[in-house]
Amino acid sequence: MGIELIMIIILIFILLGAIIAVEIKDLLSAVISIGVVGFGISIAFLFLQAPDLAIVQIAVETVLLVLLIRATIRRDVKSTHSHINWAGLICVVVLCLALIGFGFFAMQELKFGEPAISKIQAAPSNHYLKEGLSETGSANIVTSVILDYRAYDTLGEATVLFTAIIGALAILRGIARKQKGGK
Amino acid sequence: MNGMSPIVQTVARFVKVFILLYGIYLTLIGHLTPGGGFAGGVVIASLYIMLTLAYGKKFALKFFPRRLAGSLDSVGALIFLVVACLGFGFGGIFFANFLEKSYPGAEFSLLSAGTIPISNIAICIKVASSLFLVFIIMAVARIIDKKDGSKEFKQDEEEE
Amino acid sequence: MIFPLCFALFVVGLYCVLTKKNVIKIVIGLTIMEYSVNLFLVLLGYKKGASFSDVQAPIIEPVTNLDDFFMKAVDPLPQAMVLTSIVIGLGVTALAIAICIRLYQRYGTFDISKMRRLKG
Amino acid sequence: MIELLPLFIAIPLGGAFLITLTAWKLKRLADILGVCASLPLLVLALLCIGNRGVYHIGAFLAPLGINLVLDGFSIILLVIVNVISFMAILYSISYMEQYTAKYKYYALFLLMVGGMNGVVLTGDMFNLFVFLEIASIASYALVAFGCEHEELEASFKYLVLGSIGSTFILLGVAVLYGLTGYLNMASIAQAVASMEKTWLFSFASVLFLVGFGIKAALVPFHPWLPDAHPSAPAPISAMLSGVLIKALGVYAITRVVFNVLGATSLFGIIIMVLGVLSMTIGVFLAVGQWDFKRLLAYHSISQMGYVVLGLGLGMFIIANKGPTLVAGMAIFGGLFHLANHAVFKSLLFLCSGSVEYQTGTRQLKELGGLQEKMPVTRVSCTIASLSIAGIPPLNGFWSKLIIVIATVQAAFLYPSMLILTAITILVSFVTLISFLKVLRYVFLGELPSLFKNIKDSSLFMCASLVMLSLLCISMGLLLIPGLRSVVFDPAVEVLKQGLDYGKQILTGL
Repeated sequence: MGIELIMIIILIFILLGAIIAVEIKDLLSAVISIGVVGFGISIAFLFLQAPDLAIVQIAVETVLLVLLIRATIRRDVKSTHSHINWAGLICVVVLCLALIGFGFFAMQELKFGEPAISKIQAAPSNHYLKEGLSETGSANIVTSVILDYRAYDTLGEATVLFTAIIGALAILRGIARKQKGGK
Repeated sequence: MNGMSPIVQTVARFVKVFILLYGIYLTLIGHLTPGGGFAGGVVIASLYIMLTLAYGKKFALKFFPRRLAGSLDSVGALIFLVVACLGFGFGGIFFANFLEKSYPGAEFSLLSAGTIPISNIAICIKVASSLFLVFIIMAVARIIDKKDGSKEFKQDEEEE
Repeated sequence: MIFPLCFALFVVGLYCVLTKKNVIKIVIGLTIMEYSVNLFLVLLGYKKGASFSDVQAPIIEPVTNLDDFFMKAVDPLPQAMVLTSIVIGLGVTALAIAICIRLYQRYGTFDISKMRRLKG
Repeated sequence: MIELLPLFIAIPLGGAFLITLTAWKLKRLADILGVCASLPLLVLALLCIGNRGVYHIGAFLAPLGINLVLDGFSIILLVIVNVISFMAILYSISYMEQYTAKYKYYALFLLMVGGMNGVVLTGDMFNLFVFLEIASIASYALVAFGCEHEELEASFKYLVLGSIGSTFILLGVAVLYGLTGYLNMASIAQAVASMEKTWLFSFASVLFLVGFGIKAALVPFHPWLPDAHPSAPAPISAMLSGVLIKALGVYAITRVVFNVLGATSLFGIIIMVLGVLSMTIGVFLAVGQWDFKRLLAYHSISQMGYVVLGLGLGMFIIANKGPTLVAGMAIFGGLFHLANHAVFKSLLFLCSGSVEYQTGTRQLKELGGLQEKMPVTRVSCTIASLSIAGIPPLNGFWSKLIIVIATVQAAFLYPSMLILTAITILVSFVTLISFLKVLRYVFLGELPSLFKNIKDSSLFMCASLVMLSLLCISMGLLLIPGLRSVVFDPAVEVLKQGLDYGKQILTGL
């Protein structure tokens, strides 16, 4: 009983934070409520026995908040109430409701407590748990999965961060075009 | 961006050593306890961001200049790729964990997991320098409101 | 009951991205969608024991004996996936914020309806 | 040959890291590193035609670690990706002189090529998502490389839609993992074959269709493409519409639907409808365009409709246990058109780039009479326009013909297919009209005064234009020996196998 109730409380707390972040007029308070959502999720990770993720989530969340506030602080313009095109809004709301309905109906099948690996013995995670220590020598099975069993993923992930940084540098450079001056 | 009040600066100077140690601890102990390259790198990146906020841009750039951050970023990624290709050389397979792993009695010692600590360190360097680079680029880029209302975008030292 | 709630968070993010006019709000919507998928992944891997002590993080201390560790430990694979996807989310958001700053510099506003230079 | 598979990812990533480390001081080093990273890739891709194999990374067997799979279908994409990227790098040596920070452009370009190679080769669902994310982030940054008003806004719209697509794909991978407990495509295929199809399974397939549909710019999700492609620098828009929407979009849809989720007739119908919609709406939007690159962008949507129609038809017939010959013909038509479209669309974008490089404008109304001034661009542009419109000797005609024949043959079984043939012929006719308009306005007519002194573009740009047009001609007349038997037939076999692709991979190809 315990863990399910706690998770539902945390999820409702996060959902409220997200709805506030979406609907509030002032930009800075929207950014702050995103912080609320992020830290709520890192607490959820702790309850779900994922300490690795909780540390990374808190640290990444602070860096993200600093970046977001940096982008909005000097330009703290209230999101002006421009005209809402009702047609677009209605079809988006209908699309979201359809998605929610389909998702809720389809997700009944996933039981919270029984992961797929407990039903299927040949799943790779069972192997990781059994022979992780002996094969990779690392006691933290998550690190052994990241850096040894699926190290190729982490190479891809390091490249993603590298691409994002080089892309951000390329966009934020001072003068973009030389003499031609473009169109 | 010229730094905050002296109270913040003294606290930052005091706390700075502990955060750096904690980041390095997280990286090196990554394969024994929760932590690892990502967490350590992001903690060290947030240390530099804190120093930049506390002491202002000029001090932080002298402490960790932009050029060094850029090259450290690619050096970290290159080390990770070289470790992978070394596996190609020694173990014959691309990402083979070729170093000696669990020699007897090394169950939970620091160097017990072959290439995992090395990759952890490479990822820590990479994540720390790239996040600091992004913050410095965004903090440095001041937008100067020109008379005619259009905003001119000025980077400080252009490396063109 | 928990998975649909997590999916509802995803749809809140999608709604925010599709309807909001402010550029920063769109970036916030993207972050909410990233967070909800990460949470969904970790929820998939949880193994419910009788009480709190019956469930354990996938980390072997010198004291734990191996066979009941296998019964109690949570699934490590989704955690590895989420670690990667958190940093991917950070990368995409950093790039999006860089573009927003440059857009603000070029157009002078964060409102996407005023940025209608593109035709068609 | 199989041991060299990881080089397809190691070389571009290593090249990109080296370029950012060393090339900011001396300008020429970036060009040299760029070319000498993409040349071996081209040679490697041509080398691995005709053989197949599985490479287990880190010496862990199939479900444990990640494996790279080289079979007929991924060979075609590998060859296309590396040929077009070599041509684009050659082209951009002189085209990118008008931008600053050229070494960042080369680093991002090589990362995009590495990402696409990773997507095409991988045999693991989550790895497909990670490398898809690398290629997409590199292309978001490259679209906004010029930092002009339109480019920034187009790149922001592309980023928003692209990351919605990626999040849908990640949610699909998560749901599949929740259902089967595996991440490896082959093991998922086996688990799915023995699992009864619940609502959650169709929910996952809807997520995949939406996610990859956004990446492939099929009609309901296409708004980002007509803005992103014209505002990108010319070699990047050539790569984007020539290769990126194919490797990330169409390859991923076919691989996931054919080999992982199992082709059902409902999938076939949905994909065929998407193809027909993209064809018609793309071409009718394209007719009214006066901006050279925007017209080409709308045409890529309609040509992608052809490819998706061919593959959807093949899937529909396989799912209904129809004659496998007709299904093979439809899939072959789709794949052949995919290859042809990559060649002539990137050639068209490179021609528009060289026209814009010389005259500085893309509006068809302001151009005219460039035929004497720019002979190389004129010849290659005419070749490409005729082949996209489907004029007999050139390659566009053959692949459209095969698709039309496949629809006619399918019409014997399901009479409703005749509408498809009619639509295909009508759309290729409208394409012909709009490309004659392009040729008329850009090259014929009188020369406006201010273009008096322009000369043809520099050596590197002309070299890549000539090479691509030669490729266009040779693929058309099937001069390349064994083009069909060596390259395309194994690909058709792979797709026809469907779900027992997984058994083959696990038992070692």
